[in-house]
Amino acid sequence: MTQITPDIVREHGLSEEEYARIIRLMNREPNFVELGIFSVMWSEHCSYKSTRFHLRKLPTKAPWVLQGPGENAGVIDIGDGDACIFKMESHNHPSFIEPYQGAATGVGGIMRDVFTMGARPVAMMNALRFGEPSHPKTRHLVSGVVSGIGGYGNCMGVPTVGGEVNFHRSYNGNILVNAMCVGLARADNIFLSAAKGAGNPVVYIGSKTGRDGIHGATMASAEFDDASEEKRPTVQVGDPFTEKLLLEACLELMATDAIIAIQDMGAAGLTSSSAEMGDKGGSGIELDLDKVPQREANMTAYEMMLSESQERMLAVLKPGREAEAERIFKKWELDFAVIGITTDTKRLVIKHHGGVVADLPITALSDEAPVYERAYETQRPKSGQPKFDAKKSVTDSLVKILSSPDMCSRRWVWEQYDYTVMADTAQQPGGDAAVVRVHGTNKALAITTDVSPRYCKADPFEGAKQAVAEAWRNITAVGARPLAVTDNLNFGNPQKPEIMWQIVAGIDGIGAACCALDFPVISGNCSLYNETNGEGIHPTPAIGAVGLMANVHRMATVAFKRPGDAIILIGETRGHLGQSIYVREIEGREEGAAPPVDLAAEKKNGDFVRKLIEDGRIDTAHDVSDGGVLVALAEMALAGNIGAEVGVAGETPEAIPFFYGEDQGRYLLAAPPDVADKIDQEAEKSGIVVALLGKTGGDKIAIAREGEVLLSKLRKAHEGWFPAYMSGEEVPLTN
Amino acid sequence: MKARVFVTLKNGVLDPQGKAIGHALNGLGFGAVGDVRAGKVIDLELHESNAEKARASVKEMCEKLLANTVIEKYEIELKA
Amino acid sequence: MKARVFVTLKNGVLDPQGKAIGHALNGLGFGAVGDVRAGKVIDLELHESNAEKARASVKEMCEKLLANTVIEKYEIELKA
Amino acid sequence: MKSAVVVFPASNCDRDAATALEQMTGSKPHMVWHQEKDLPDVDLVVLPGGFSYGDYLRCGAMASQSAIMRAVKEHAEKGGAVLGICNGFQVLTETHLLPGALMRNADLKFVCRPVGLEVNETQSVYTRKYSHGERVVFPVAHGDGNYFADDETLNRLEGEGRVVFRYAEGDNPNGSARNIAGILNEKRNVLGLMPHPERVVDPLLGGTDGRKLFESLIETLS
Ligand SMILES: Nc1ncnc2c1ncn2[C@@H]1O[C@H](COP(=O)(O)OP(=O)(O)O)[C@@H](O)[C@H]1O
Ligand SMILES: [Mg+2]
Repeated sequence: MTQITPDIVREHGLSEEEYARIIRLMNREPNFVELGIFSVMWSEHCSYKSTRFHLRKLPTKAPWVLQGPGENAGVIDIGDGDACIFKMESHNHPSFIEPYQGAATGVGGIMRDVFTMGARPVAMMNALRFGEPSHPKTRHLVSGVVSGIGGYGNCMGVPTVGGEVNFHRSYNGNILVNAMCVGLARADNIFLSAAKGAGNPVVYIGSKTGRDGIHGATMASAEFDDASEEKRPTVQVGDPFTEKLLLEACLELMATDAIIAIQDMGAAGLTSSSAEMGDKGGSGIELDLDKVPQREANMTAYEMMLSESQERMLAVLKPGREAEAERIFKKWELDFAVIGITTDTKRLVIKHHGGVVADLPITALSDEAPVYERAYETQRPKSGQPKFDAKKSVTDSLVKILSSPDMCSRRWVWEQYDYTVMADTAQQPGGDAAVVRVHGTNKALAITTDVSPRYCKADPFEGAKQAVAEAWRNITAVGARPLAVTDNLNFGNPQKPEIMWQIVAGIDGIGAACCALDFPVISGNCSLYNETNGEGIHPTPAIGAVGLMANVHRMATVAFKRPGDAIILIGETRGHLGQSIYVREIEGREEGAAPPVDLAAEKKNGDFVRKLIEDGRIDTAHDVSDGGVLVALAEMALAGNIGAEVGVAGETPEAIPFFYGEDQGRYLLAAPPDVADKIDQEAEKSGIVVALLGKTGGDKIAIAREGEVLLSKLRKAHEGWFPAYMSGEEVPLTN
Repeated sequence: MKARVFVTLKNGVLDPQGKAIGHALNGLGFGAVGDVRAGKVIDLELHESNAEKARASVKEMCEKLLANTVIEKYEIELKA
Repeated sequence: MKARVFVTLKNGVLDPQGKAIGHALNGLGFGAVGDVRAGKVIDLELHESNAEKARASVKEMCEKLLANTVIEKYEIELKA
Repeated sequence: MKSAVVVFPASNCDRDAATALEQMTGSKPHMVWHQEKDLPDVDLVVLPGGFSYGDYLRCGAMASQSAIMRAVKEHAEKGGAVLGICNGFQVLTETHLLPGALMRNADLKFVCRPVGLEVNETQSVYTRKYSHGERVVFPVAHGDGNYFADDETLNRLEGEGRVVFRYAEGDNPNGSARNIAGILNEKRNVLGLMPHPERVVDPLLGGTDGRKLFESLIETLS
């Protein structure tokens, strides 16, 4: 067996101190297989060693939370015995190396996290960040990532109903591909990963093991440099067909009571699945690698333990139920093998070719994994309000903003995803939150992903708070009650004190907002070391959120429905232009303070709006976010193909800050004048800032004293950029 | 001059398509079929009569576009 | 014995993929590229040592499954 | 009307088809696994959308070789109704129950969006409730819907009134020959189409234009 040298230890991403800790825990030097196992289990990706300490601060409980962080995904109670299971996860590094397969396997991985708990996936989301459009790699990456997400999700027959796309130079060398999966299960039939009890068979299900992505988990925890494109490990290729069979087979097995524990094989495959199951169940696991279905000849124990071949699961069954399970997996033409047994030793014992090749205490891999309270250096958040040229045309700016890469329509993206399969998509991409009916009922889930990285860069605390608030607001804007959050914390190198500060402040911001909004975090994922040549990405704590709507027929959409409706602005407008889209796109500067979020006002305004929708008084609502009031208004007009006449209202007489400021906690509503008047009065009585901006109608947006612009012109601007940019796309060569 | 380019997955890279085809062929009663690998073939017409130059140019096409060298390898065949 | 099967579109059947590849190659500055056609290559391992029999069997596979003879034609190459 | 939905490995609109059928007919269809050799006694067989066998090799190719397809062929030969939607249409061309082939979309991309269709033919058990030339909107969701056949076949299809649905002028999502979206076999009992009528029977989901297709079937087959 390979001699372990300091170089080998380093190549495994372990520090000298960590290696010394391993020796202490083992009471001897590890062998090569054991070193490999430690390296993946102690990687940032699996151990959360830099963030664990801070993640503890997040609120994770509420009466409706059935399962918080710690399992494959979080679970909430949505009434009537139904449960909703969801999680978001990153596949950033693999997608940069091989965009199609990286994104596809990201989708496959997050789906397994959800269906391993007994849920049928019912909706997918994706939050994508690419480098600037002019960067030579960007177009190719966009093309590959989007077709990879579609290629996998479409084949699975799960609708991809929304997401986000941003472009910024901070992602030039480090794109972000975060995928979220939402599933439905019965609350009394949820599967966990604790392999309780000794003497139970450990079974392997799904695809055969090959030499795929060995060291993917350690790679995801290391910085890139220019040489790493050469040092790539074998990239995993996704097989959505097998995953679809695996999904159906697992759900069929889960309808029996044969399973004690089940867990997908994600990063670090067999190693992390077996160690985690043993750890959670307080038991030991003994595996015989000769029994593992193998795709390639002469695989070593090291390779098998570290392989990241996709579409695989590990389960612990009740003794005697193997044949029943095998019958199900054979029907679905999947590999099935009993590869081991649970023990009472709390050790992970790996046998190969008749000998023991690894034998280590499971707690050393989990509980005893290092946790770092890394040093951080508090920076001063950006402050101040940027200057602007008050003479610029408000309407010309609108055209320009709507056709900018970050603000234009994402139709080019979502039309490559099947968003209507499963016949429950009540609100398609293009609205505030996707709405997916719970099959066979009248209730529905509202789903969104949000974060504004430019705010987080300027002020990680306020930016992270804002991400949560915006997600909450998007769910509210369709008329649903926000229930819980999953997060995907994408940051740079935590060993740099200024980055560590972003992480700490970001987590604090999420915590503050989630507490105030009663919006617990039930699952999440950290992706650190998103840096290239020492340059970190914008801090990007993406928030995925789910809400519940009791009656899907009482739902609001962004589209104007009728001419003659009054347009109501809920929430206070101060004209905050710091870090705004306006100043970036029109003045060409990224400047000023991130907009602060007043969480109390946020909650008050949102609860007010939601009630109006629930009561069937409002069917048209849109939250005000990127680009401010005028952009939100234009989106509503375009969606309904009905124009509007509006003017500045309230105490901010200046047009540019009024229309383009990004003050938080605001909504635009539209309703017939009599309804609107009542709402106006009720809002004032409740102490909610409210203003009537004008009315819907016509084929243009007309702004008092500022001019007008035709919807057709706005539409061309809004729909034009993405297809035009991508027309230079290379062909996606598929079979 | 004509060129034929074969683009196939590198050894060790999972080939879901080949796997499914093999499985289907077995199911159809072709028991003698073992491993199956699927790939692409691209036929190019080139306005270039110098074989040396043609090959160099096709190689560049493969590297730049035709093959995804992260997971695929390629072979080039030239015909006059 | 090994067999390599080429499945390509019949002449006259439009080939969007080939066309797109040609277009992209031109766009990348490969001006000398004329017509491009894209097809599939399928490599089969056969537990059969008799070439005659192997060919007959692969032909049947092509007719039954590997090619859609409404739009595609196929060629078979055997290697020991 | 009694109906069955065939389920291939990685069919994924089987549930959608079943839900629509149940909603429209009031009774649940039989779900038939591809390895079955026989069909239950039904009036209508639906081959649903999806990615049977991952759509590897060619869409619908491997599914066309399934055991159940022999029974589906017999059902069709006896005049029974067979409706192939999306992947089901691809299976029908691969089985040669319908002529031509469905190739990769002209722009090589998967496309999901509502498309305008024209009901081109009402002389069929599938479309008698529509009026001739009626404009409807069904969603499409496919990567390989580009209908191809030689000119002779296309002329014949048109001459015999077998082109049932066409994409509205300017709304062809895939480059399909002569804007063809759905065709009948010679006996007019087998329909294949790329757009999804089963996804537009519920007003919540963006329209009810697909209802008349099922109502036509119910009226004729019940
Ligand atoms: N990657 C994507 N996939 C699918 N839909 C997307 C994607 N990116 C954006 N969308 C959709 O486009 C719309 C606009 O996105 P965004 O501007 O981020 O919305 P919001 O500001 O309401 O969060 C949303 O409906 C969103 O779901
Ligand atoms: Mg929104």
